[in-house]
Amino acid sequence: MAETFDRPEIRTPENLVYSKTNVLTDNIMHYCPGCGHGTTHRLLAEVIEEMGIQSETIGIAPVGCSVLAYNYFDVDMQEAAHGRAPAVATAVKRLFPNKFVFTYQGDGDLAAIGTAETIHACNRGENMTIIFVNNGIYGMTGGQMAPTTLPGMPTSTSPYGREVATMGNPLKITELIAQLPGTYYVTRQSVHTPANVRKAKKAIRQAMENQKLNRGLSFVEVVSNCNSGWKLSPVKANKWMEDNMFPFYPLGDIKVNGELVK
Amino acid sequence: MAETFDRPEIRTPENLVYSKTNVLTDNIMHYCPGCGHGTTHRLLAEVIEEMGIQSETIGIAPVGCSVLAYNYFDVDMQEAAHGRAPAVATAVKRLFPNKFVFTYQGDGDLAAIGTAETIHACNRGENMTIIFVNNGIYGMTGGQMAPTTLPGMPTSTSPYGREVATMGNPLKITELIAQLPGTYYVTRQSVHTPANVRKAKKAIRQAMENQKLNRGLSFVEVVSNCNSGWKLSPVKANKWMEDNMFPFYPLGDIKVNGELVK
Amino acid sequence: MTEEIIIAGFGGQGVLSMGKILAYSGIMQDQEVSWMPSYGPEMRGGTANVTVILSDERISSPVLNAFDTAIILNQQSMDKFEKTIKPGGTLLYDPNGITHHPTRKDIKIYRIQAAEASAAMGNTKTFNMIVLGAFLKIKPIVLMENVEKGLKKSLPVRHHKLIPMNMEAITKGAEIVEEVA
Amino acid sequence: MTEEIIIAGFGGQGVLSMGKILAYSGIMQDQEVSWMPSYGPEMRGGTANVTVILSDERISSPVLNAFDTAIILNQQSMDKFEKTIKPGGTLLYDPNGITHHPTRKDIKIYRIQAAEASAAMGNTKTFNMIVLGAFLKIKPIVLMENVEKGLKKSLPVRHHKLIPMNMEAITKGAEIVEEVA
Amino acid sequence: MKELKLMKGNEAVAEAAIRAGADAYFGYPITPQSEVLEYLMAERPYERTGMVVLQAESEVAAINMVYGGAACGKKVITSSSSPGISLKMEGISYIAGAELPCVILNVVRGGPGLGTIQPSQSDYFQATKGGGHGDYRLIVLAPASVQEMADHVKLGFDLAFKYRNPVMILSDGVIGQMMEKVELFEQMPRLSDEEVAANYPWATTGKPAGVPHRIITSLELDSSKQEKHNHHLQEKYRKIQENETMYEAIQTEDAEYLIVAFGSSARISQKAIDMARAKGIKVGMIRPITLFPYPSEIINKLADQVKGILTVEMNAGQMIEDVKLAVNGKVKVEHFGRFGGMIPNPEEVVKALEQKIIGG
Amino acid sequence: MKELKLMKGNEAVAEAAIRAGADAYFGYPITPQSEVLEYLMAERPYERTGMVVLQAESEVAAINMVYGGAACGKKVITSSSSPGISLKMEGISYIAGAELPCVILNVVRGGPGLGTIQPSQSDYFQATKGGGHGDYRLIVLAPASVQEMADHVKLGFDLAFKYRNPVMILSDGVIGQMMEKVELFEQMPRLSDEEVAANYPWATTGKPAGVPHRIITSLELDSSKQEKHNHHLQEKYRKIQENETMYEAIQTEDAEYLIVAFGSSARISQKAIDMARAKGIKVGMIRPITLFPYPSEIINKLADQVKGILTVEMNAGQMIEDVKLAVNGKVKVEHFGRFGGMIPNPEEVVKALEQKIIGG
Amino acid sequence: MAKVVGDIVIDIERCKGCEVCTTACPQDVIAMASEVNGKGYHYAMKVNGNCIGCSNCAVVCPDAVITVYRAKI
Amino acid sequence: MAKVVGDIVIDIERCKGCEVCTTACPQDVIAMASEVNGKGYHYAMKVNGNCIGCSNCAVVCPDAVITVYRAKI
Ligand SMILES: Cc1ncc(C[n+]2csc(CCOP(=O)(O)OP(=O)(O)O)c2C)c(N)n1
Ligand SMILES: Cc1ncc(C[n+]2csc(CCOP(=O)(O)OP(=O)(O)O)c2C)c(N)n1
Ligand code: SF4
Ligand code: SF4
Ligand code: SF4
Ligand code: SF4
Ligand code: SF4
Ligand code: SF4
Ligand SMILES: [Mg+2]
Ligand SMILES: [Mg+2]
Repeated sequence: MAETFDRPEIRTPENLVYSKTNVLTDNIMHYCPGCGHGTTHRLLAEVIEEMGIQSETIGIAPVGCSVLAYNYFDVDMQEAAHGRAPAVATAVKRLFPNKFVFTYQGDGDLAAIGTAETIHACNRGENMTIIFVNNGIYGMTGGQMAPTTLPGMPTSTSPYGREVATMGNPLKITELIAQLPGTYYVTRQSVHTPANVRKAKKAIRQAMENQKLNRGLSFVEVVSNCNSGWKLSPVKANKWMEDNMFPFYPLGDIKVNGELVK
Repeated sequence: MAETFDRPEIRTPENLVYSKTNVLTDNIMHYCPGCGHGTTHRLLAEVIEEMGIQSETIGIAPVGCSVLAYNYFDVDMQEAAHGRAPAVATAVKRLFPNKFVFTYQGDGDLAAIGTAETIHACNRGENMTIIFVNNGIYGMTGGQMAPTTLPGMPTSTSPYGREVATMGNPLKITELIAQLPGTYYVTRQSVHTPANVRKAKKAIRQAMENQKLNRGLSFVEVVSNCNSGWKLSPVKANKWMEDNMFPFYPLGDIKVNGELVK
Repeated sequence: MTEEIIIAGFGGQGVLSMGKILAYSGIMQDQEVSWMPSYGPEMRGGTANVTVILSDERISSPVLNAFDTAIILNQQSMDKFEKTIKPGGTLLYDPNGITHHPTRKDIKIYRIQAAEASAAMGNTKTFNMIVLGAFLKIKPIVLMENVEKGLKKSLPVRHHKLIPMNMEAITKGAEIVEEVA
Repeated sequence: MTEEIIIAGFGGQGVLSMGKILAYSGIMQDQEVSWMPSYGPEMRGGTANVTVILSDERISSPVLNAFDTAIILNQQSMDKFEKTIKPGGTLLYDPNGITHHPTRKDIKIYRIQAAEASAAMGNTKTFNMIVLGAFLKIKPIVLMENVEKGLKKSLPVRHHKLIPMNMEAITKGAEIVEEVA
Repeated sequence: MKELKLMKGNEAVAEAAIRAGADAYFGYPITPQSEVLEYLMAERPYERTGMVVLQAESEVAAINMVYGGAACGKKVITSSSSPGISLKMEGISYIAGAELPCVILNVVRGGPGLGTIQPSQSDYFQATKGGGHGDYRLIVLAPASVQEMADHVKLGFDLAFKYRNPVMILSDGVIGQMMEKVELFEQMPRLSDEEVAANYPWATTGKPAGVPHRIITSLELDSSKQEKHNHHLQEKYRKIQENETMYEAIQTEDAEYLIVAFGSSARISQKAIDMARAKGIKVGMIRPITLFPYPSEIINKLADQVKGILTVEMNAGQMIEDVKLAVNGKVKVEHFGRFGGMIPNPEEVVKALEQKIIGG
Repeated sequence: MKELKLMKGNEAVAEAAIRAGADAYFGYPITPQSEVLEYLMAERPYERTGMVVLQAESEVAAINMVYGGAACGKKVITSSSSPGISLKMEGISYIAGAELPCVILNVVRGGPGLGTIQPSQSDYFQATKGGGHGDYRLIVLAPASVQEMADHVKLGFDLAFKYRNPVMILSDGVIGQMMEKVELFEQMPRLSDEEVAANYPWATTGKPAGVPHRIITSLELDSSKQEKHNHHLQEKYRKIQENETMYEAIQTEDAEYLIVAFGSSARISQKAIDMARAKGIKVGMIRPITLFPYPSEIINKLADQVKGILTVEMNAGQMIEDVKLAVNGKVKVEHFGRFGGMIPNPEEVVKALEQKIIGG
Repeated sequence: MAKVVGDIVIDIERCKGCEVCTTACPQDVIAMASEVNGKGYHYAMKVNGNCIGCSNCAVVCPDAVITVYRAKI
Repeated sequence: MAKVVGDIVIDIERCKGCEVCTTACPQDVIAMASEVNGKGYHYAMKVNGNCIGCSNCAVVCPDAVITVYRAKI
């Protein structure tokens, strides 16, 4: 047997500094190895646990790779039609104003087919949280071009790279919805390094806390890899993301306390 | 017989300074007396006549009071489904890149049900013209609240006035789409005084000229009265518009030559 | 008793609410009623009309193409509805703005100068009540007390103060209606 | 002649393209062919499989639940497909990662250490061609020249330079396949 | 005494929704049904009962709001007219797939496309056969009066929750726009959140500690499970057919001919029957009140008694298929229809009966 | 010699569209048909023929792009799968109402709702009865092989333009995803703008001086005109029924039993027929190639010959209604189906035949 | 200096009596008739001869009712 | 000054071998096994005893595979 390097002696409850939150079920997530969806799920689940709102939270899963999010979050969950999670969540929140309601959506779901629902839920200032995982591609269906695909970036429906002249520009939907008076907190994060994960978690926490205070809509974009769609290993994908996605989708707060940053 | 005040002697072709353009058909428009739709139709038709592009223009009518626009413009016309004119026009322009293509849409059509189609056509920078008549109400269906209805403004579906907390803020879709790199020219006009009419016509002319130069999308908002929906006489409605609509929807260019103004 | 009525004129003449008051009056005397308007953009600027039926029995079709009475308030409506009156039926019209007067010989025809009278009363809003008064004079299918009750039911409470004026207009209409043929 | 084959393994093992080359080879010798993959998210991470039929006659159903041959490349697929082989049929599998070996007595069973061999060849991309070689050794349903033609057809021109390496892998597979039962 | 009002069909639906204790209405304006939303907004139901009323950005948003609200175990209703209902097809299929209770009103206008705003019954197929994708069924109610417009809201909610199935009220411009007197049922209390949670353990009301979380979805990637789910749905539809079929039989005892008509066509046909009987033609009518489940049994039975059947529809011939399927060749079945917003008149119906059935 | 290729059904559609001289494809990704758009994008058809290919922001946008392109007299095609097709219902109704030619591919997956991505035929009703609102019909083609996937694109465009009517190709995940060899027809030239203008004077190609402007609309506020338009549509549908019905008759000459099945169910049933015949059961098959118009006549005729009819469908029983309507009670009709993404196997079909028809 | 005079022709049957032209005219040339046209509208009419042909009335008229002439005399 | 030591527990069967944790660890504690787990992934394993319990590996792990302990000794 190989050496184990284990220190069973320190594995005591007092010394425990990190373990899987119970707000995630034990189901193994179907995401590809290294996919940011898993990390983002974890963070949101941890926030729900830490706020003690597991029984008061209702989540809305989209159509996209995270369609099965309902199998992983151990809170009551609804699976919405493609793009319609903000409309679904609007009803949930209006009918249960004291519950915590979130949608979890991909870039195709939120910024292509769901554009109208996104903009209008934001504009009405629904008092809920939107978690928006922007991986610049349609992961679920096999890597087609998304509204957020970068110029020149190859996908299965832009095999020679996104051609802006015919396919349009990548859509910075997050900057757009930040313009709406209904949004209270709008931020862009990532989850590929420990530091970014910790920041992203704070942002998600803020977004959920805002609901308690009836502040309006909080919107957390997570720029994330789709290593399968990008056809890179997870580690290379994260590097590519830093080099290519972040210059176009810069990380940081965009709107805080209802005021545009800067 | 009453005095006529006619000067038949000066009614000669050389002295003619204004007459109905032939790009409008002889059909009497079904619009309510004093409605800005008629004026806006006239201006667009005059521009088409002046540019000599009647046989090269294809127009898309919306669903809204201007649904029958196809009976008034003497150019080839299509009637689109509610909100979908930008998608319809996209196809027309892609298939006839040398034709002049416009959509003519109301605020419900363009900024409620058609939000996604509007944003994405603008984002793709389709080389066409959108004429957007913002009267803050659903005229056609009897005066319901529109996305652009002002706070506190009564409509048949906000009989006690638009309540921002539950119905959301008026949506400045024009400012939003001006943020998109695909839009080249974005302006807000009105047609209730001679001076405004003349400016609005220039704007429409500019918007159509841009197509010739393949500049991307030109967007002309016309803030207009819906005197029936507002339950005011046309003249009072125009006054109300100046006092209430213009402060919220200020007239003027928003984006010129692809650059945001200011 | 069944009375099948069409009321037709310009949008804004109060055609629909006149029908509604009639229907409510019917209810007040325990009749079956139906009120079926034309609707949609054709109402804007163009004509508006409403089919009102009062009956002692269950009303089958609320949509009719032949009427006991037509109340006609503009030329377009004359063109459209004169021919739909059942033989022996009744036509009541306001001649103001009418260029082609009715020509049928097999019906009873009445005139009401309601526009004129309402102008004289200093309130054009009474126009439709004057017409209603004229109709009820010719065909007293509902009792006046039920009309008053109907008015109460159909007007929002904040407008109940207008009821006396409306009743007055009804009386006026009954006075000035003239038989033509 | 009709041969009904299921090829099943992990996504990424080249299951689908192996089936495609087989199908193209069939076309090269004028046979009817069909290739029906599993599809959708189940392919991601999970298993992938493809049903390939080569026949001298028109193929009726492209979807089968019993096969002449199963080529099995992971445990999940073994669990799922061992039982679908027709009595007297053939099972070919790579034992790498297999924890429950096949137990059926009414079929012929072959093993191919393809993962090992492809690693030895220094190119894990040859894995599926080694398996194909093994299969064709057991069931020479297509001529080698047609396989080469099939490869040419199924690979984009820019990859034609890889054909010799692939043919080598096929030969290798034919060499090292072992009969188990 | 119950309250007697003169109301439009659309208004009756709105008032009935409040009184039935509905928790929410989500909708988008369209003629000829905008009065539903307008009435609700004027009534401030939030103050009357706590009911939420929201004008959505589109019909697509509205139906997905219905999904979200219904998934919470709440009583939710929406309304629209034909083109708007077409836009809801995906959402309706989701609601059926996820087995959510709700009421959807379609005040049908003439099609196809933008068509006309005048009354029609040309969405019969869409309502009864599933305009959306997949094997699903709506329970379809066909009111023929303003009274039934109100009553079917309550009935609709009852059936929707009994079977966890969407209910469509298939009305039309006549019934939606006409006023009749209506006896309104008394205000029913809205369920409290606690009652909802207790009554509908399947609903996402917030996972109580110690019980598994609730999932509302229509997705099942494993086909064999999805097939099982489909079998369950089919079994449910069978039960609905067994238990919930409703119709009105009018003068069928001695009928030699039969008219089958629903909604406003049935109103008109009733007048036609009076006229035909006055001429000595012994004709009766079956007025289906539920279009799914369809009253096939009674029609099949009457097919043994009558010499011919005429369907009267404001469409080009849709329900006739269900009548033919019920009759299974026993007797001649013909269709008389006006469409594109045209309304048949009783005289025409009698003539059609004489020409197509009696003479034909 | 024609070109022989091994292709997926979805790819065959894409390649056939290019070769048929299509002017544009507009679509949105969805499994199991995303290969149509992917293949087109990879092929750069703009360079091959000038064909425009655009990934739309949604299925709703895509179908309305189809409307716009078709209204220009251009050959336009779109594709999707069940939930996406439901979203297109309003647009399809508009296209039918405005009488525009186009081809719409539905690669059906199991429903309702998000359902499963596996193959199904549960959108039969939606395709044939009108999932959208109003009295309209699509011409519906049911390919049963990759070859037919390609051929039906061309056929679809021909019929679409012949009748100015939308054509739906009702396929499923099996036919879309499988590869078979396919003989591709040769490249046809795209029409020039001038040819389009000359061939389709109804199209909005830019109003030539001196002729009235062209209007493409589905709106007609005057009900009597709208009814006239509807009569015109019905007359067109009647003509289509008269002239365009297509089916394949397989071993029907001596058949004592009949299977009716389309698309991949027909493929599977054919194997079942071989197996049944091997057992001495004389069974034949009608495979409808057009689902609207439906081959009712031949089925009605065969009903005189056979002892029973089994429909085999990957749904809970939809086409069976059209078979029953065709048979009109002459002979027993039963349904065998697998659904929710499950595919029947030939053995099951034989068993169903034996139990439901022969034994039953 | 030549004097500029104008004249307008109002297509009475197309006029909807919206009065927008009356507020636009710098010369107060237009007022509404007490009679109605075939559509029931009090139509616009000239009430003086002061027209200078500036077209203001015509450019604000939603229904393209007014034709304008101008001449230097 | 007390020394901080850490330990991690890797749930091998949940690990997908994405290697994200290896790049996150400041102590190079983690590397990928040459064996695969039941899902066919080369899973993460500890290759030294230098763990300081900083949790970096755990917080970047998409699959919540890693449990972290830390103690002052
Ligand atoms: C109406 C409809 N259209 C299309 C699809 C197919 N579809 C499923 S997921 C998806 C896009 C997913 O992309 P994204 O939202 O970016 O999520 P990701 O998978 O990248 O996380 C699409 C187009 C669908 N299920 N329903
Ligand atoms: C799918 C659909 N939904 C709703 C309608 C009903 N409808 C017709 S026009 C309209 C709104 C018109 O308002 P706007 O676009 O502001 O135009 P306006 O009449 O004010 O010029 C609506 C909701 C419709 N025809 N189709
Ligand atoms: S396909 Fe992309 S987004 Fe989806 S699970 Fe895999 S890596 Fe993540
Ligand atoms: S309703 Fe309003 S928008 Fe429509 S024509 Fe009248 S004034 Fe104009
Ligand atoms: S042209 Fe000028 S001056 Fe003459 S009537 Fe018109 S607005 Fe008045
Ligand atoms: S602006 Fe035109 S329509 Fe209005 S009153 Fe003047 S002439 Fe008549
Ligand atoms: S806890 Fe820190 S030191 Fe320990 S293995 Fe994880 S990253 Fe490395
Ligand atoms: S990050 Fe998690 S899943 Fe990835 S290799 Fe490390 S332990 Fe395994
Ligand atoms: Mg994505
Ligand atoms: Mg408007």
